[in-house]
Amino acid sequence: MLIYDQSRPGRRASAQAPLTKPEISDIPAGLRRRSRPALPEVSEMQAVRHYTRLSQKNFSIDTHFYPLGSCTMKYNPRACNSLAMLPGFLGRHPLAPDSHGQGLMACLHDLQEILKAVTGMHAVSLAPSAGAQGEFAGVAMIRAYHKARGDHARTEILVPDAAHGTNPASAVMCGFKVREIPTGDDGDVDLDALKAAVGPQTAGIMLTNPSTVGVFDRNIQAIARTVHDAGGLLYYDGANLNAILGKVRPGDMGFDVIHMNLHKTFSTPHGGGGPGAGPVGVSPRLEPFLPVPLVTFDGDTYHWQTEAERPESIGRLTAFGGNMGILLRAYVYARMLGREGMGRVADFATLNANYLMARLKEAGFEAAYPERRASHEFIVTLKPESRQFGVNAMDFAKRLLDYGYHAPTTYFPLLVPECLLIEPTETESKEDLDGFVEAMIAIRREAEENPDLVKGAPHTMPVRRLDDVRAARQLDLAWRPSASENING
Amino acid sequence: MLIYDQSRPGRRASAQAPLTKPEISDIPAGLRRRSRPALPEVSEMQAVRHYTRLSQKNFSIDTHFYPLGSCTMKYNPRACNSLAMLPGFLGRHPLAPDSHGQGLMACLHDLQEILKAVTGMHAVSLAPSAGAQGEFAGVAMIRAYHKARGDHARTEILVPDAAHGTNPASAVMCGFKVREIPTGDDGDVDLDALKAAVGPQTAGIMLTNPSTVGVFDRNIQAIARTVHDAGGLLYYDGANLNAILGKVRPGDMGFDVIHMNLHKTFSTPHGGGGPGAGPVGVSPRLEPFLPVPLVTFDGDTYHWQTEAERPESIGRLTAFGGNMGILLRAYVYARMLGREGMGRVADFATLNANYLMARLKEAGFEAAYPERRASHEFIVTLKPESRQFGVNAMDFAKRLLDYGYHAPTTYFPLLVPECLLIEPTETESKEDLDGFVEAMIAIRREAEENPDLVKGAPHTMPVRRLDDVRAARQLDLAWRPSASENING
Amino acid sequence: MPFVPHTSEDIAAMLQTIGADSIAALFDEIPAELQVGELADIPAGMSEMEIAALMQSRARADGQPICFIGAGAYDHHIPAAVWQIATRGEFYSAYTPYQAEASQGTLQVLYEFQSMMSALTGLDVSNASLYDGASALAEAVLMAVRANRKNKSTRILMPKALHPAYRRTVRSIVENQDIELIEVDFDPKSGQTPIACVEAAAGDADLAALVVAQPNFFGVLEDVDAMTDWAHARNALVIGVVNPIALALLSPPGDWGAKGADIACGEAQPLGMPLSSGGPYAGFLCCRQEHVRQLPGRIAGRTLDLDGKPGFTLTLQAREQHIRRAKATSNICTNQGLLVTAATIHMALLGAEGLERVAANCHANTSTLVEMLCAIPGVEPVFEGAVFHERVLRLPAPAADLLRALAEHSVLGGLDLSADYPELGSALLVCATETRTQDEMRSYADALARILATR
Amino acid sequence: MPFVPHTSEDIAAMLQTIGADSIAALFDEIPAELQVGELADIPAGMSEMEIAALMQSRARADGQPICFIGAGAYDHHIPAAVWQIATRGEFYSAYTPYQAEASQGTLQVLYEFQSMMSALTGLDVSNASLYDGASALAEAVLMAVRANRKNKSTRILMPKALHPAYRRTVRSIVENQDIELIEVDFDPKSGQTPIACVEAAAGDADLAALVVAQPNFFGVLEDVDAMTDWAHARNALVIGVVNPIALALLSPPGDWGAKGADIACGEAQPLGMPLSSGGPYAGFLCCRQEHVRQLPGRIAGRTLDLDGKPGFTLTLQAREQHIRRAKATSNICTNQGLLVTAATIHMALLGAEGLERVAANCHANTSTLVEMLCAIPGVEPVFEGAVFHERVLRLPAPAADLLRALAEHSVLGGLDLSADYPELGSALLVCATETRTQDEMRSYADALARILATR
Repeated sequence: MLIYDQSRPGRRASAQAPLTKPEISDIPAGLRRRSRPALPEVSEMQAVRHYTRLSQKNFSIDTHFYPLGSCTMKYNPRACNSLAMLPGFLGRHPLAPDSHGQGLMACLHDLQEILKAVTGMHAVSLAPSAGAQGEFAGVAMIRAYHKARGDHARTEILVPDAAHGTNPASAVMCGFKVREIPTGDDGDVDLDALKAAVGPQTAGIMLTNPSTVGVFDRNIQAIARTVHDAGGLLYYDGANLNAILGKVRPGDMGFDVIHMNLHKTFSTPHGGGGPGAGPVGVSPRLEPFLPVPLVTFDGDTYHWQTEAERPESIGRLTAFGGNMGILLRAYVYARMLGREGMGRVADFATLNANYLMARLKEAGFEAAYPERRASHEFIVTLKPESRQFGVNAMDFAKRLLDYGYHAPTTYFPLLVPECLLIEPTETESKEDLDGFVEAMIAIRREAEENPDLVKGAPHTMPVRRLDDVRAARQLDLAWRPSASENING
Repeated sequence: MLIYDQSRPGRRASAQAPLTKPEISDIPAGLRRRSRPALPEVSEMQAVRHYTRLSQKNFSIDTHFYPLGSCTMKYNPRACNSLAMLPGFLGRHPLAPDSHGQGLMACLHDLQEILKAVTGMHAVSLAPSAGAQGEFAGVAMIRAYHKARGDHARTEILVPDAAHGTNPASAVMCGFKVREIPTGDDGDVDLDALKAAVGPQTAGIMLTNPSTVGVFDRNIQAIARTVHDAGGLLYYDGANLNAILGKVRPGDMGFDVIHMNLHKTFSTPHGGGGPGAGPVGVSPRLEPFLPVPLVTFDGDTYHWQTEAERPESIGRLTAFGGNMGILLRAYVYARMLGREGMGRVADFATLNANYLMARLKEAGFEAAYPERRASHEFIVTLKPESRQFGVNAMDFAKRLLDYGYHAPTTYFPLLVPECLLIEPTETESKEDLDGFVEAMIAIRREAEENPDLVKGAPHTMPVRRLDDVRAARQLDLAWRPSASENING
Repeated sequence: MPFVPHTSEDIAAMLQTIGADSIAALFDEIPAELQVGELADIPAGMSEMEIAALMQSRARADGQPICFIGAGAYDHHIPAAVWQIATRGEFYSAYTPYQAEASQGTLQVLYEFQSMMSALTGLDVSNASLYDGASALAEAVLMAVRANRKNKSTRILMPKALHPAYRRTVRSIVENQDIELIEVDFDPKSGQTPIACVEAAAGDADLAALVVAQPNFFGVLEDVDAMTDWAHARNALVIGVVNPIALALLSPPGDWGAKGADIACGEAQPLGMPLSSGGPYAGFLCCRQEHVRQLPGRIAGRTLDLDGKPGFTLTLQAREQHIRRAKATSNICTNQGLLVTAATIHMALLGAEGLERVAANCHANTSTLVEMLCAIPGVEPVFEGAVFHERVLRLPAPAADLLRALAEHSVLGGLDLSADYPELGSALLVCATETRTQDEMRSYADALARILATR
Repeated sequence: MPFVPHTSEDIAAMLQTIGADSIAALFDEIPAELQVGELADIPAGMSEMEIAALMQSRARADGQPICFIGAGAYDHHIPAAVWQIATRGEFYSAYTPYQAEASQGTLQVLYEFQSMMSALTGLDVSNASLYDGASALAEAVLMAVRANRKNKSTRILMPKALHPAYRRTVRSIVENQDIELIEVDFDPKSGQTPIACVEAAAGDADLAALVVAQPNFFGVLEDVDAMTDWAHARNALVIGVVNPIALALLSPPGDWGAKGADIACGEAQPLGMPLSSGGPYAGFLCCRQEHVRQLPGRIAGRTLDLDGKPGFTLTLQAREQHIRRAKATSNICTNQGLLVTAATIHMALLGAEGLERVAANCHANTSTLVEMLCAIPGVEPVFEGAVFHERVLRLPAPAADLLRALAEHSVLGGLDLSADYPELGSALLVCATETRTQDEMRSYADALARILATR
């Protein structure tokens, strides 16, 4: 039932609006709205009940295990939420003077310092609103760097075939062409192919390490040398930073620019699809180009630097400079972890992944890179099950929902057929991992004995499998008074 | 699964406790604990996930319609929660000086004034923590009044047979004997029986008006005269105050003392069984006996009066004088209603009840008092259905759960067989009432066609009908390391 | 119309179904002369925005002074998760779990709470809460009178070193039932309640119960073993009044003396409830299995459903007012369900190790504070006994004056005992919980030193 | 170990299953010389209690001044229900709803949001959010270039009376894709962007789109009908930049001119998002049906399940980076789901009538404030055009100085325009939302009068 279905003309949550409605006489009639927008008219309780009940239809970290590869769905500490929502922080206008923001800026400056230290980068800007915007900023800085040097020939960004889709998309948004580099059979980037691809047209390479195939690229130093020698820069996609937090630093690996997904590694909530935060860190040569604003500290006062003070900056990415509330959450989390906690994140994320891989292998599932250590995630390919029982990775994924587990990432990376990319994170217990293995074994047994049960899954969710083709062909993207009758059950 | 089932020795939510544990050398070993208490050892995420998932097993106002007679399960505005939990209120120590509590006390004093105005009483104390404690306080004041006058013969409290169980229980806690007065066939108190019962032994009468049979006692003025003439006092049980808020005042009806259930009429949350608040209001002659503390205002400063300043007070009922956080919620609610909103509560609570009664009668259900106006609630007796189909009121109640409706109050009041006491409250919409009627009709059809379906209900809850006899005979009231194995599935 | 969903069409249709002309007609059974018009003394309605502004300014006015008062309510850290979960609509706006099948969440929480309280107190069973610690003691007293099968006495020994507000509350609640409360003096040197004083107060008559507070109001630790054994020897039951945080360190009532206390009660506020000017808090009440049918208040039990699956339900309801009416163990009905939910989540998050750390840090902080304060000339401990996380200090000037001066520095320096215990002179009860920092304690001591120096 | 549940038994058992000696061994594929030791520059871990104390003191330090700044972020009342529900774990900690069957809550919220935004803007379809209003405009610009089928121009007309931060953001995001941003001047008298200025800027070459801000940065209302018709006559698309609260009163982009705007975007912050120093907010982006495949960002659609029951799913994913990679409409991925949840609940609670009241009250308050301020000698409006809920005032002294003096009275008096629009002299953009009281406006005016009088 839609909120619109509970709407009746004249119904209102009347405590929520001002009690009076002044007459407006100074706005010309021609500029006024002629009819009321079709917004729902409901009581406060109806709204509360409707959205409370809708929420119960979701899986979430607070209710379910979520082994989503490359998404780092770990526990979001509740203190991060309440401390970021203190009235002093929530009430501050973005254009308020620095004097009314020293507390906030102290947190942001501290966070910049922590991120520098844990990534080994020289400087950090917190401005990007999410990973993809961080990628955009990073690549834009690479472009600005070459341009500032008068090196206009560098028109190409290298991207491994296992990369997240945002990598090529971000490169294109910065006006680059994308060249794909294949992944070798062992999961590492194909070094020979890379060597053949670099040249004077190479602006840089975008890499995730550990990569999305769930292994740490052992040749990272050779890769860095190859690209740097060709005059290109190295971009680090921080999506998998959770795997190496406090163990090895992108700056030490030779990266010139990185983004971090604070909603992954620093545990800010995914919120059903954001908000995230995608700070960027850079080596000294890229510092002038960092997006604004940046927080500086002169030992006494914090200050927000903007375009005027940073003339070479690639500029601003949002009107007011970032998802402050998310940065505060990440800051609280980082301080609770502290220096010793950072490394433990990687330790236990990696322990959980390797344990889960070992258990699934033991149970007869096929790991994509069985000879490698798992990083914080690993790939299982269900090609054998698909061939034998006609039950594919998506069927397994949907059936897992019935067992109370969110599906792993499915059909990504594209280079492994029928794959599940599994990332348990450090916050899950051994019992939960064991439960997941039991469910996988049970589903394989079902696939063998009753494949239709699995192919028809899920059976216990609020809806059964949805018709995506119909969704895309018979577009129904907004409720309308008339259209509603057709489909609403 | 119990939280204990997730417990493992050494597991901890380590951000929650101090990082260090100082050695204690100045407490003699003989007074120290010898072994650790068996508390669960879980991670923070495990606790969050466990209690979040448990919460989802509940019905609640935020998720379901709850037509629970005499319980006034109406919408609890969310602002009441957040404004009562402002840090300045939450952080105040109960023994902090008045100078650090003027804001709180202003709210409490305002609330006292509002409650006086809406009930027509002369003075109000907010001290009682719930309705039953309000009843205790009220009856204790009646006792104190007679005692202060040297009238020691008054040992009896009159209570109608339809009264809430707390009425006789409270009277007994105050050292009185209880005499029951029958209800007449029309739902009003049997006036002749009352006249016969009063005498020099009568300390007072405890009445709900409208009563728990869902009608307003038309003879209230005659009752008041009868009891007063006999030297007794009138106690008003405010459980049903929602029915008459802003329409008629207990003070005007002749009551000497009343309690109010703020968690009913003033919409503070029921919280799965409290906290409530049960302020008492009195006529002038009972004012000296009010429980402490009371908030006074001299035009400049608010002040908490305690025993020292109120020597005739019946005293204090809790260590620190009341459920302040609940009083603040009720205050916020009362201010949002305002003078015009109070009467609307009764208007629409009554409209909803009469509409629902009319619809159910129309559908062939038997109202207990079909010739009377419903107050904010009414009784349906399922005696016909029980006789015809062998499906009783409890079966209907349980089957309603499957239809997404909380059961009405069942088998209360005791004087109507197979009864459902139904109170829709003013915050439910016509559509929800209609849905409830449809469900009742559907269940009666099921009772006719497939009685076992109804008798075996509920079928869609986390558990099916529970064995209460086993619960009382094979007491299992606490998890223990060994006992747990026996029953846990 | 705030919180009313009716449209004018709804109203018309509903009145038609009822067969009434107007809403006013629905009140036609109420004598006309009783009906009221406008409630002139009540202010007009406010929007949420307006009341929010008012409440925020009032809350700000109360400030956030640094608190060194304990005395039965303690400023502990509360994990953010506790209230974020407890205020979820499904807990916050649920009714008492009488319909068990639709209330398994609340019922299981109650069962887990009972399990945890039973573990902390070392007693077999717990109820699912009472209003607060003081009223829980009143119920414990009434319960002891009912439960004592060795005599029919209504005499209860209550130490004077028990919280004065508890003593007053007990008196208010039990005095109409002919219970005799006998005060037991304390030793002015140790602050303890020695057996000699207990015997002096008891005389030779039968006793229903002896109340033992551990720690007592002064923070002082009583010789609970001796008191328990003495009471049992006199056929009196033992009611322990305990602080649940202290129980992480101290011997639980179930272990006192040779046979253990019979009943334990106390204030659950330290388990995740904000100070909140005194409430809502929650009382707990535990006892040996043999007395379970005398326990007042709600009790959740584990049982099986029709399919043999475990589930939870309120049990032993035959003790309660809604079944037993005038013969119930108490009139208690709605009490502190939501607080119990918070306490349960709090204990799950802290665990035994966490509670122990909280207790040890509070105790150490109070020791540090006492040391700092006693370094000021004229300030000294009143009692020499061992304490838990609270201590009484004697001051060289009237406590009330000093507290007033400290409050101007936003320091609440402790509780002035002169009204309740004039015999102690200018005495102050101080407490520094785990939330107090070294800096805060230092600034309290500095401020007091300055104030005393300039007098 | 905060947030890690492993016991030492777990670790040993897990390592054994893996066949590794230690956790460190799991990192043996990482070149030894790259592995780091202690991160000395990061402070030691804190407990929740400690970080809470730190954050509380920092939040308090920022104070709660009375805010008369608007300029793209507005201090509106937010119903308490909005964030109490939005922060429920099931919304707060859920992932992007790629697994539709386990995410019907979030998906239906997105669908309802799209429905509401489509209703407000008068356009056919809406996406499910972008980062903020400014980046939404950048995406709208890129989208317009792709969507304009009448020409292949990359020239975009941008009014100078558009928010300066929006203009800067658009430049940062689109400049690497050879988009030409052409600035259109405003009329110094009216503050509007007249057709004459548009034509002067446009020249004769093809245009991809004209950006129309309603109201513009100065609060001034543009002649949107004329601008829209002009652009369409030149085969340019029209991108409306609108304030959702204003849309409760003003003609929606879908109704502008003869054919309506093609695209509308803006900042959803006024719909239930706290000021929060600038974020997280959410951008919205709506368009006519014909352009739907050029929309960037996530879109939820309603469809049927295997049983023919309605349900919701992300649709048109072929536009997005995770499918189309380098050929996607944008690189956008995670953006502002939780804010959309809040906005949806907010709009459901306010409804059209509520939003209209908010808009009317803001507008009336700003009028009152402007009247009070303009009663001070030397203070006067800069523009004569009609406005919505914001106005530019000329001051008789440098705005920066006056704002600094006002800030000492805890009044944030508005936004100094001198850096961005030096041609306006000492100009201040002021706004008083519905949350500002008469008293607050009075005290602002009194303080300004005093400050000016004593200069």
